[in-house]
Amino acid sequence: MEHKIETDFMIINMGPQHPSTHGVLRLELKTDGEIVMACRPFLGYLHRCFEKHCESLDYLKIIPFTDRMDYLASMNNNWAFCIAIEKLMGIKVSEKCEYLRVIVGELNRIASHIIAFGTFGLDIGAFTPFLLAFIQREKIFDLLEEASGARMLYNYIWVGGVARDVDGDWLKKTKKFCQEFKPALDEVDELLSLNKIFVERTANVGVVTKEMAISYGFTGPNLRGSGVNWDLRKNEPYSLYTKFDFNIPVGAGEQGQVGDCWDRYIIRIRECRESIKIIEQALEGISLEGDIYETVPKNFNKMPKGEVYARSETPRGEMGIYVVSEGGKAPVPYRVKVRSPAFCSLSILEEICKGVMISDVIAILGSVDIVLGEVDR
Amino acid sequence: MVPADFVFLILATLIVACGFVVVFHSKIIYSAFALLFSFFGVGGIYILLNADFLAGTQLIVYVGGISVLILFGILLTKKIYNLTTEETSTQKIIGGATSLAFLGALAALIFNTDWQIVTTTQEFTPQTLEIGKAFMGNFILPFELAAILLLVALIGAVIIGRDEKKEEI
Amino acid sequence: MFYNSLEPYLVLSAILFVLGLLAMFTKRNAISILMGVELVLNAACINFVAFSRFVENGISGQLVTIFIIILAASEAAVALAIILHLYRHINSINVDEATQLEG
Amino acid sequence: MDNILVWTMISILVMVGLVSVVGIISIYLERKVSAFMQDRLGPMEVGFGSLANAIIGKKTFKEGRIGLAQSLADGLKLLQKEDIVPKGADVFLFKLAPMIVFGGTFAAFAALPLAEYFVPADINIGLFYILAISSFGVTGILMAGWASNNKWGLLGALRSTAQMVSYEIPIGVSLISIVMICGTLSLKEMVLAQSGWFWNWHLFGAISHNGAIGIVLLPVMFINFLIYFTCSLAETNRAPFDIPEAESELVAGYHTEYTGMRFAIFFLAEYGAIFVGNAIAVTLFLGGWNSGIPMLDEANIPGIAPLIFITKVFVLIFVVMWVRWTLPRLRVDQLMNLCWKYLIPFTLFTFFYVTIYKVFLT
Repeated sequence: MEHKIETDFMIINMGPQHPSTHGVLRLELKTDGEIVMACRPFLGYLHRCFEKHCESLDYLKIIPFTDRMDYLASMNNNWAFCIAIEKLMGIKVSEKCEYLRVIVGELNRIASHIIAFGTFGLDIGAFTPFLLAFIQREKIFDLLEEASGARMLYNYIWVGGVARDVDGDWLKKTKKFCQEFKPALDEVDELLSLNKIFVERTANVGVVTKEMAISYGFTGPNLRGSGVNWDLRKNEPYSLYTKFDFNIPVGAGEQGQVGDCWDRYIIRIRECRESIKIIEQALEGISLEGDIYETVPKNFNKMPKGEVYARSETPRGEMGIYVVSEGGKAPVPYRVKVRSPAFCSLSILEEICKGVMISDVIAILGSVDIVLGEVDR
Repeated sequence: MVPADFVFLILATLIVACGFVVVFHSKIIYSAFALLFSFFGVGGIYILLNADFLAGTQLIVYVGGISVLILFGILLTKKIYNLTTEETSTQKIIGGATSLAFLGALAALIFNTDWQIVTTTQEFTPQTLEIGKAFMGNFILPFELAAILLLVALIGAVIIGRDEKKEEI
Repeated sequence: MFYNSLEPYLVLSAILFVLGLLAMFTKRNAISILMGVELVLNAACINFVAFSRFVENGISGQLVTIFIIILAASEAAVALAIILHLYRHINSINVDEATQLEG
Repeated sequence: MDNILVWTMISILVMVGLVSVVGIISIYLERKVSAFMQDRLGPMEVGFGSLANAIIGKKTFKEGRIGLAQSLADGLKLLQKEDIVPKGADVFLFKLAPMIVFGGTFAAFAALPLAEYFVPADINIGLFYILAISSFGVTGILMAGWASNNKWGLLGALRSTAQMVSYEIPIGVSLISIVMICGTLSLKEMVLAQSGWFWNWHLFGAISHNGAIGIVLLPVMFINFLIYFTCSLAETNRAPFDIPEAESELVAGYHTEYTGMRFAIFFLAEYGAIFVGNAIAVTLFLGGWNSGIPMLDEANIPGIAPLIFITKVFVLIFVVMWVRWTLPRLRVDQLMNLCWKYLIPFTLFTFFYVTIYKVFLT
């Protein structure tokens, strides 16, 4: 008799309405009981034609659109776009503005990482660290609101400068926040990182090796979690990052293999500490004298013809902005293309979600920390 | 009619109705759930018969164990949302006739036999202790055998049900 | 009158027994047959307990019933394991399709 | 005789009241406990006064300030919600399932001994009865998961069933140790055996009916208690074993498709099950209605026994909540590993220990 074993596979749609797909992502899981045999991500539920929209908008008006890509780290998106345009126009931004950009960028990085490890804990089932961390996120939002006027979508960093000036009071508040944040982070760290159940759930799960990470175009904390020491702030410094003394945390496989979910998680916690270090140094270095609008171009009529690619380190990894300008009278870009880090991180799901359990898919998805606004753009 | 009679009638109706669902319903999952309630009713009957420990055992083993096992078996072996049973008509006729004949014979037997009823006090006495003593006394050998049987069945079921793919590894 | 006389229990058990028998006769699905067997066993159990209550006034009927329950549990476990195995081989649990003994 | 009947009637009434109140109180407690653990306030607005105002439509009563009536208001809200039965669902089983879960859980309440005179049904196999009737919940859950024709629901139901069936084993074995020490299955007699000082509780070795030698039982009883408590968490699908309804994985598990009152019934049944599980722990290990200090017992302060019992249960429920809001969730295979590789061997060890103690030391 022919020897065949057939078990019924069950196709499950995880999403687009699912609590832990972090937005409107759909994963089509082919499962054998609890074991996932195949996992295919389906994208595009949040596609808003960002890149096409840009082709009919003034350069300055594009910045609010970048806010809405990675809505958890809007500052860094603004910044990446501005770097590209400044590179194209040859603008040298004043030191005060650079300092401000570093401060708000790093603050926003912390806020984004809080979401990342908070919701990761939530996916694993730990509710409390998430809310404890959110208290700190609120404080960051208060600071950023005072600086920019908005709580989430800032439109703060402009081409050639920043939108609004800050005063000494704000700097003091930021300093106070830095001091308060460290013990709060330690609390979350203690609650979650070395919890036996948490380690059991995340260590050795969803291992992305060095080679895999590089070949899939991983960047940011995900890449560093796989043991690759690569951070644009160190390796290809932009803005003032050469001035600051900070470390790049790299995953070492402390609880399991290098590149597992736990490594990707702990990298983010450690990066928050490094960000605080940077902010503290920037607060030391900044001087409040000088005009923030000094180098902001009055209009974009004199845009040079050409193309530019600039990249910066956002909380999710390298955001690359490619802009083609026709120059001359047309003050709109001919083409804008964004290389989004979360998109690359998401593409690995299909490979590493084979043969894991449904709960592991959730853990993996949480650990690569995607933002669908950025994936779909 | 005393209240206990009503209890008996309700339980008997439950058991028989559920038994009919088990046999005649086309969806196998309904049969399984009906079987469960039938077991539950039998547990109630045991209580009426002053067998309290037995009723508990019936609930734990049948309702909590065997029914769940059967439900699992159904869910694992059929396309989950398309569960019907097939039967052929000849089987139905022959089987029905035989069963009816059997029922008639049993009924005749029941009502024509002069049962030797021992009339005793109807007072309820807890029986857990007695059952325990009997198991450790006169019935020690069958008890131990049953333990061995359970062990054998457990191991046997695991070996039979094991996924063959894993044997090769 | 019902609950403390023997005959109603015997009638109940007879009906249950016949229903179980019917399931065993007419069903092709192995699990349905297993369910029929369980019904028959339960009918027998009711008989045993009723006799031990009304005829013997002791507990030996209950002891036998406990052994029956033990048997039923192990039987169900083994039977379902076999059914699962069968399903993996012939992708069906109809007993008349399982005509080959080799695996 | 009449006296007993009256007391039974009263205790039945109290139990029915308790059944309906336990869920509401637990839900309120859960919200408050979680809120304070997470550095937030929890429900604050809906007091009894504001609820009454909302119902009559006038601002007559003083508004509450700590949200006491929040669960009540939620219950009212759920009652009014549309009762949705999904198109592909099996309507009969879909509607039957919550009743079975609810019935199975609350039938267990009947045998809980709140006080010596407050046992609605003093069954001589009370413990056995509770264990048996609780197993009904499993089938209800399986029914709910299958009938709602939802894959998440089915997965949740299968997980839940596997989990509950497995964890019944360590629960049973750990309770048998106590039964062996007491020599009875009646919950009432078990509590009576623990009266007096708190070292008479089984958790501390049950000195009263063993004498000083009972102290050798103490470590084993602690292990037993911990195992029972862990397993009762798993039996009631609570964190860290809440994988059947893990909202981040299975949306809501077996009750994904349930809305309105049917959902509320599942919710109430869950809290009822938590109450029963912890009530068994209190009865068997923590002296039931005995306060542990003879001066504060029923004999000296009439009417305090049920209060002591319920307080103890709610202290344990607080621990359950504490665990839930602290620990992450296990994965399904880790859950099974924990049960079969750690808990069952440990309970077997304690069982063996107690057997040896019973045979050679008494």
